[in-house]
Amino acid sequence: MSRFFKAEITGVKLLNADFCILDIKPQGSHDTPLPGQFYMLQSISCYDPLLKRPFSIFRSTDDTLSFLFRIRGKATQILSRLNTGDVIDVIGPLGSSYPEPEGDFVAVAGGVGVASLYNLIEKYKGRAHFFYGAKTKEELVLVDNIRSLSKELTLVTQDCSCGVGGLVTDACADAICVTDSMLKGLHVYACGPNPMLKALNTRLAGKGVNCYVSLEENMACGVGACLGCVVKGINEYKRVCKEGPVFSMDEIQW
Amino acid sequence: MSRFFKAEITGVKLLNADFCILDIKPQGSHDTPLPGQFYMLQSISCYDPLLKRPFSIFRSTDDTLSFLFRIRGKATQILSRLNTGDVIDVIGPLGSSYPEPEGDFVAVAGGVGVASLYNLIEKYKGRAHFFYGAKTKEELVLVDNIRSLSKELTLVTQDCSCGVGGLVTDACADAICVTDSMLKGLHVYACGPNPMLKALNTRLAGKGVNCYVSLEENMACGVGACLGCVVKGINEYKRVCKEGPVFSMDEIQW
Amino acid sequence: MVNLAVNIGGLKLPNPVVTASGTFGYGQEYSEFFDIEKLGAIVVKGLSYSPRQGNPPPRLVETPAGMLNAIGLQNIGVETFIKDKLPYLRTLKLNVIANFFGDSIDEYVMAAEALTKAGGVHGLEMNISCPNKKAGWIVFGTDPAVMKDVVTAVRKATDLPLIVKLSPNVTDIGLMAKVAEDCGADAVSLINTITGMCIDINSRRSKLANVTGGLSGPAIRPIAVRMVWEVHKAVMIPIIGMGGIMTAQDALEFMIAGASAVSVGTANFINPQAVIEIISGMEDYLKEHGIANINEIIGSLKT
Amino acid sequence: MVNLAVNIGGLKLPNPVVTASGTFGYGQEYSEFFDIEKLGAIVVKGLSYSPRQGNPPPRLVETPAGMLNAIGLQNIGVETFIKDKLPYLRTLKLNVIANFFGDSIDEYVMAAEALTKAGGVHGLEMNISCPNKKAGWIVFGTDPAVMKDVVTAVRKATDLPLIVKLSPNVTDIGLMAKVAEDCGADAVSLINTITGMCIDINSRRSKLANVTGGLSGPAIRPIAVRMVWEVHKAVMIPIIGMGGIMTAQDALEFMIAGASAVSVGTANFINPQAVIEIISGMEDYLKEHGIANINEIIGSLKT
Ligand SMILES: Cc1cc2nc3c(=O)[nH]c(=O)nc-3n(C[C@H](O)[C@H](O)[C@H](O)COP(=O)(O)OP(=O)(O)OC[C@H]3O[C@@H](n4cnc5c(N)ncnc54)[C@H](O)[C@@H]3O)c2cc1C
Ligand SMILES: Cc1cc2nc3c(=O)[nH]c(=O)nc-3n(C[C@H](O)[C@H](O)[C@H](O)COP(=O)(O)OP(=O)(O)OC[C@H]3O[C@@H](n4cnc5c(N)ncnc54)[C@H](O)[C@@H]3O)c2cc1C
Ligand SMILES: Cc1cc2nc3c(=O)[nH]c(=O)nc-3n(C[C@H](O)[C@H](O)[C@H](O)COP(=O)(O)O)c2cc1C
Ligand SMILES: Cc1cc2nc3c(=O)[nH]c(=O)nc-3n(C[C@H](O)[C@H](O)[C@H](O)COP(=O)(O)O)c2cc1C
Ligand code: FES
Ligand code: FES
Repeated sequence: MSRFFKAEITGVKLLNADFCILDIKPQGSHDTPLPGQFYMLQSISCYDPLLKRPFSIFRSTDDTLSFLFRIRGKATQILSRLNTGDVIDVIGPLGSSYPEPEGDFVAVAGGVGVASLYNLIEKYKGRAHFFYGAKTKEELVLVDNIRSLSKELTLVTQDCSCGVGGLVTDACADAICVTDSMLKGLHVYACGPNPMLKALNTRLAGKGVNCYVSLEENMACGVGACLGCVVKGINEYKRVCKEGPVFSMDEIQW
Repeated sequence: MSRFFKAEITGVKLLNADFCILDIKPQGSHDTPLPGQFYMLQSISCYDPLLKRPFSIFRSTDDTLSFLFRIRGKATQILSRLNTGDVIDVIGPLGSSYPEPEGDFVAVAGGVGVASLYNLIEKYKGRAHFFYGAKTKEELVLVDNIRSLSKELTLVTQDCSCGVGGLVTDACADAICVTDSMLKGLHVYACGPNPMLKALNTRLAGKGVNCYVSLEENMACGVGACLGCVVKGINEYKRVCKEGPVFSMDEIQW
Repeated sequence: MVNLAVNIGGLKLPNPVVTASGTFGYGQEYSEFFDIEKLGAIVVKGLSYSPRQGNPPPRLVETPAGMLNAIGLQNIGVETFIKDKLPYLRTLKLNVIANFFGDSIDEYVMAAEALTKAGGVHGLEMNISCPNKKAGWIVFGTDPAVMKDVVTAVRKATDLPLIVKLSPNVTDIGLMAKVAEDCGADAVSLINTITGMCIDINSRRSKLANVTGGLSGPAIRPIAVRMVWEVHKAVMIPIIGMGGIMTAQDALEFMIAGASAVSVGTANFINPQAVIEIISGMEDYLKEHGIANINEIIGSLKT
Repeated sequence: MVNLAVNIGGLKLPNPVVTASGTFGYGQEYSEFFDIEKLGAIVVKGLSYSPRQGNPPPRLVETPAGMLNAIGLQNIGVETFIKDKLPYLRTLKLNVIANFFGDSIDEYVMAAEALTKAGGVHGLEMNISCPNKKAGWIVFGTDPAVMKDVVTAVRKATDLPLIVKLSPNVTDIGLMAKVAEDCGADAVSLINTITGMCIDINSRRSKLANVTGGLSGPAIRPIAVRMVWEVHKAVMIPIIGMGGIMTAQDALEFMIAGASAVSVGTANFINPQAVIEIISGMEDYLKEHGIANINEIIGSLKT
């Protein structure tokens, strides 16, 4: 059971111009991923783009791994244009995962950060208070599915085009910080751009919540060898691909 | 009417594992190519492969340009995997063309060199004594079409798997050099690998034939600017993309 | 309207985009693809006083995101250039920069003098990535002392804006730029190609008849940007940056690193309209960022 | 059967393929992907006498057919390496080459002595692409005199096969190799990364926190092959060639140019089994060409 394998594309679905869901079928046996873990994907045909790209596991079944990604640059463009039957190179599952929640929990997704949390709320169906934010309404994807998997869903857009206006971190913190006693031991899971996670830390640090964040850094190897993907921990640099991508919020120097 | 244009793929046909015919529809008006001229083609998605690749015009109609190519490396692989509707970048028509034949003429194709001569024999239907050689039978493509366009077709394979055994240049020279008087003024057109053209020169030089050869060199610009594609002429280097690709045999230092 | 005009050592360019020597012929080759009067300047194929045959083929080979060339400085010579090519260029409203070289100081000086006298040449770019025949074939541009002599001599031979084109095959390109500045150069341009080679493992021969060649294209861009930044810290004279510029974004990297203008080479082969797209892309960038004058971004890298 | 064994300055390798320092961790990271005992040797992440934190992120950025890294030589230090990593490596039938560096001659010597005494280290590769703190931060590997002092000192401190890893950021790499040879190095390895940078035009900041980084990957291969060929002409000691090797074909280019062994770096990130495929591809090449011994092709370039 090698974590380096080839996989066949079994589905490419464009949700809109910017978001794509890719289904792949690993050739041979593969490890079962845990929510929060990620894979390095690459369709090699030449040396530009050169490196594999990391994507969180979005959904998985016995024989299919699915990824939800935003089309940003070269590699995501190429992935979004693959055809069924094409074969890609994959390494994974990699990195740490979201620890198991106790009882109901809070999930905070910013933009395509929703990908890794989707896997979590699907596993712990009906238990998530889900806060899902994006710049505009158009960037909120799979809303109905998320609603049906969550206990409660709050949508937040920066341009006020849908749901609560403003930042998802504020909406979340405002909602859960009503009484301090509510927060003790509460599990909060967050994934999104770094400034969002930083803002969340500002609001929640020192309040006794168990907050887990999934971080992003540019990666080369994905397996802990190159030391390229570090973030600043409390005492030392930590590798997002090995010690992360999921960290306890208080392990990180914000 | 610019010689730099975008074109839509209207057909991709694999003749076998190694040979592909690509049909493209130029967006906007374009110049009509002459037999022997070539185009620089590229499907840009990244910088590897970096340069456009030269391909002789194989067939053309008012709104379609066709190319016959052998799948060799990165660029031809990418071209052979394009889908109908994809758009590529094109420069052309470029370079010199085969001068008009007088009466019946001789065409000598080695391997995929058949591409540029096909255009010639289609234009001057029923007038070519066509000698078509390759290493093996499998590398002879479009034989029936060529036969129907030629006055006479002689197939030659190095491994004797089809037609005459041996080198196409020998088969051709043996056939046409029966009497010297036959050769005077005879138009011979040849396209194929350099060693083949060299061998042809050895057999035909000084015999009074009008022999035209289409040469290959690695190219960067295709328009005469970089001086990268030269071959040794009698007095100076000549650019395959500008003075060529079709040269009179006696212009070249073999 | 944003202002794209820049000044390269006295030479006023309507915009900072010029063509790299050796990749744009003498202009005519590309004039069918766009209005070349739109260029900041044209830099023509490198000229020597006497014509050169150049190297035998193969002269080109592609490499990952780059290409090696070993043209061997084939050119028609200064005299033929002045007679056959310059008249066409004189008819255009276009800055003409003549790139030239020699294999001795005398040859450099003769070429510079002839090009200066010709009329219709607005600036000189001297290519010093050539071996000095007399000094045991040491490349002019890799030895500060050798370079000093040749730049000093050429400076005396011309009153046109003089741009010294630096070789990247050196330990300290900032130092080489400083030598050029001290010898009176009005500007420096960089980088020329980086020496490389590529072997056919079946024949065990180089894929280039000349064995080694010069690497250009996107592959070298990170090296070129770094060198421009180093030179920007080392000298006061303006810099023309180049090496793998394919898009306006790439060109802006060079300007932010310290270049006052950029030169586009290999990109012309991939997209004959690349220079035009780069000029308009620069304009868009300035508009988007509310910058009125391109000079504001030159060397504006925050570190 | 073809013979793939080569000798690198006294160190006998079962085959010529080793891993490049900094791209293969301390071995364990890749041991799940293939049997690392199949390697010619493992070269571990660069070690300094005392541990180093390295540079702040971002440390990586992709470039056309290449990547820039600015890890900043983060490492656990020689002591922890000997205590925590070496025991695992000692259990393997595998040549272990320790890559090390310092910011002073003393630090180099201390690291070399400790690694020599440790036991289980079969060779030392000294990375001289680091600035010398005492000598005004001049990079050891770009100044022949500075380099001479440090190599001489390290040579006295170890009797292990000593490989000097050359910097490509120099005018004449052949000269630098000769200095290493004269100081008693048993072999040289090249090339280390080429300094480069990449700018985010919107923030006008470098995409790396450290501003500049080292370029590796296929983009630099033509430069690396040329440098190996130059060094092959300049010295008699064996060469370990590297820079953008992705396939057996690439590796063979280096060997034909003059390398006795090759190092695979960035390719590990793209294909964790790259080294294994390169070893078997070399074997296939020798069989196809009827060559019984890989040593026959070393430096066999026809010019
Ligand atoms: C652990 C992890 C999980 C991720 N999961 C998802 C996901 O589920 N869905 C999703 O849409 N995105 C995810 N990302 C981000 C995703 O990796 C990038 O969007 C992708 O690499 C962009 O590649 P590109 O070639 O299309 O864009 P590029 O043009 O290369 O770059 C666009 C942006 O992506 C960043 N980027 C480039 N290369 C890398 C790299 N090797 N590693 C990380 N970031 C890079 C760049 O900094 C840049 O800001 C994840 C990242 C990490 C680290
Ligand atoms: C005027 C002209 C007309 C041609 N017409 C045809 C044609 O009709 N059908 C056809 O199959 N082939 C034709 N060729 C050859 C064709 O250009 C090459 O097969 C193609 O470039 C290979 O590209 P690649 O990336 O697939 O292979 P690569 O892996 O790049 O190279 C494979 C081989 O092609 C050669 N090659 C690589 N780059 C170039 C380049 N820029 N220019 C020329 N050769 C190169 C290499 O030397 C190598 O031997 C023609 C070449 C020229 C010069
Ligand atoms: C085919 C070719 C020919 C060149 N000829 C010259 C030349 O004659 N004189 C010169 O100074 N530079 C010459 N160069 C170097 C370019 O001007 C430029 O410095 C280099 O290619 C880097 O830019 P690029 O990556 O945009 O091509 C040549 C480059 C190429 C690719
Ligand atoms: C992420 C990374 C880290 C590196 N760390 C070191 C190091 O610690 N010591 C060293 O001598 N070289 C180091 N290198 C350089 C490589 O060993 C090698 O010389 C270079 O990457 C060129 O080879 P490549 O193109 O195959 O990667 C590092 C390279 C990379 C990409
Ligand atoms: S990506 Fe290499 S250590 Fe994390
Ligand atoms: S390909 Fe540039 S001159 Fe012919």
